[in-house]
Amino acid sequence: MSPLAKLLEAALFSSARPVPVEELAALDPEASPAAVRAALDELREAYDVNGHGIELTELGEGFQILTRPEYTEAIERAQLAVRPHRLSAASLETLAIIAYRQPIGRAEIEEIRGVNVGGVLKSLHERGLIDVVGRAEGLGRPLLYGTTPLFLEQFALRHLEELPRADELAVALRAEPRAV
Amino acid sequence: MSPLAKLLEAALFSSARPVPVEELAALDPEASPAAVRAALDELREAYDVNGHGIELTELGEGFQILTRPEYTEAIERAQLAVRPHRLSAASLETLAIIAYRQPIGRAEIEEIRGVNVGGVLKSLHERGLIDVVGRAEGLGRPLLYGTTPLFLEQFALRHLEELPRADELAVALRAEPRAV
Amino acid sequence: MTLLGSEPETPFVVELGQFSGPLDLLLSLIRDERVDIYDIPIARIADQFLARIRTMGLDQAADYLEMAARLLRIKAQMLLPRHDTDDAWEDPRAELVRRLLEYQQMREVVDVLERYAEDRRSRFARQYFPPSNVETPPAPLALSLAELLSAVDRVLRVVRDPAMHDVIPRALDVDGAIATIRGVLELRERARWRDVVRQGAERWEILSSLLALLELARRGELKLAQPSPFANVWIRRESPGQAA
Repeated sequence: MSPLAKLLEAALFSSARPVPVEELAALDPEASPAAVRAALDELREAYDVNGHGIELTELGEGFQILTRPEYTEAIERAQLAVRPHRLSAASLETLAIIAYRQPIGRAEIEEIRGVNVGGVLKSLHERGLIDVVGRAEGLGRPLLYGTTPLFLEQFALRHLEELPRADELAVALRAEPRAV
Repeated sequence: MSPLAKLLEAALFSSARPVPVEELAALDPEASPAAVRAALDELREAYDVNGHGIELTELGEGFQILTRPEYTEAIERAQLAVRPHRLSAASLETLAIIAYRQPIGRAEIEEIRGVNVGGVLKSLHERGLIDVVGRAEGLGRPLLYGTTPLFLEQFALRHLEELPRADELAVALRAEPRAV
Repeated sequence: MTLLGSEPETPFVVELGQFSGPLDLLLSLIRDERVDIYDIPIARIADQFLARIRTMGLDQAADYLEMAARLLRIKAQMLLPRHDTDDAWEDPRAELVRRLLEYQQMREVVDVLERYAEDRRSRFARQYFPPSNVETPPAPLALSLAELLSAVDRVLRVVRDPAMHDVIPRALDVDGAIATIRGVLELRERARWRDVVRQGAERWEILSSLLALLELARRGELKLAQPSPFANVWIRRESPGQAA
């Protein structure tokens, strides 16, 4: 490719938006708009003739290099497939507390974990791993949370009693956290 | 180019970060890791031999397409992209210590640098270059810091082992970090 | 004391930026004087260090003052009479030499890092990502029983059985607590009592933290708030601007 075509390729690649021809011409003070157009054609052809996964496209606002449409779907699916969503340590800890101590209210979880768990509860709920299972008696009648069938499914368990060390952990978690 | 090389090119084009080989392999269930490596070589060669403004680079635990350095100045002058700021000497010194001695606590970094590093740690943390990786035992359970994958990426390193080993440096360093 | 530099203070900021700390300044003196790092003429270097921080206005920076004090202490120790037969004599400069060497090595690493960073800075990654029209299914959830159980372990480590708790009388450590609180507030603007006192803290630790909080509040480094009786106490970092 010509030096100008290479420069245009690098510039289009690194620009956050499509670039109009006039701006591309500013890259090289010696290059006329016609020369820029010719170099763009050269770049387009290099992608088309040599067989590339990308192509040069003229969008409304200017030129950009885009991936060819036939690859888009494979890419997006693959990205999701290999990056399964992992729960954060905070989510796992909260989930563990709920699993072993349900039904349990938010204040109690926060008492054990020592941090605000509002956001974590919301995301666990959105993922369908926990649900509201009732309301406690007393002031404000706070919501009580428990695990869902999906939670069991995730661990291939038939019922909660199959959770390992259930007795031991339930007892330990039931012990009141130390008053500070 | 081969169909796999084209697919990889499109995938690398659609990612803002380096893509690990395993993720690239997931694009095509039929492709072995060896085939992916071969296709990556093919892509690298296509950029090198045909003369392109971009090149394939291995860094930060994966592969990434980047512009070639000779075009950087022109692109910046045309205001199509800007280089990130250089890190301050204080930041670099702190990063160097953390990179070699991680996990490391603040007190130990201050021991080596001879200055308070609170503000520097905060800004490195905000930039995503370091993270809290644990807490030391002992009084106050001080936070321990380590470098992140983004650190590797921004220093064009594939892994930490690419930094010179301690015994390769001109000045010898004590072998064992002091107990915190 | 004014925090925002009035005119005479401006050069101070500029000069301070030349050195990344007292060890940097010390190394530059050693280089300028062409002296052996293993045999530093401590009296001469200490005097020069003091002169430099005075002319540069560095005497306002605590880190430099601390090093100045250290140099003067070593200078005094070097003047103490000693016998040639005294095998146990330890060079008072040994610790300083060790730190200087360690610092020098770190600077070597900095040079390497700078080269790598410069290499990466001179290349751009792709910036333009058009919005996608492809409907993608939600990412599958990766969840293992092992992960859940190790989360349980982490929770249990925090919630210890009160029966295991032995109270051992200990002296208070307010300085340690102050360091912890500062550490937390460096990373977060707002913290709660639980963030600065570990779960299951012993009585002396709780008292130390309480005294440390009050002391830091008195110094204007943080603000304490309790919205209602028995509610959580909020600890909020005071920005230097507000503190002034």
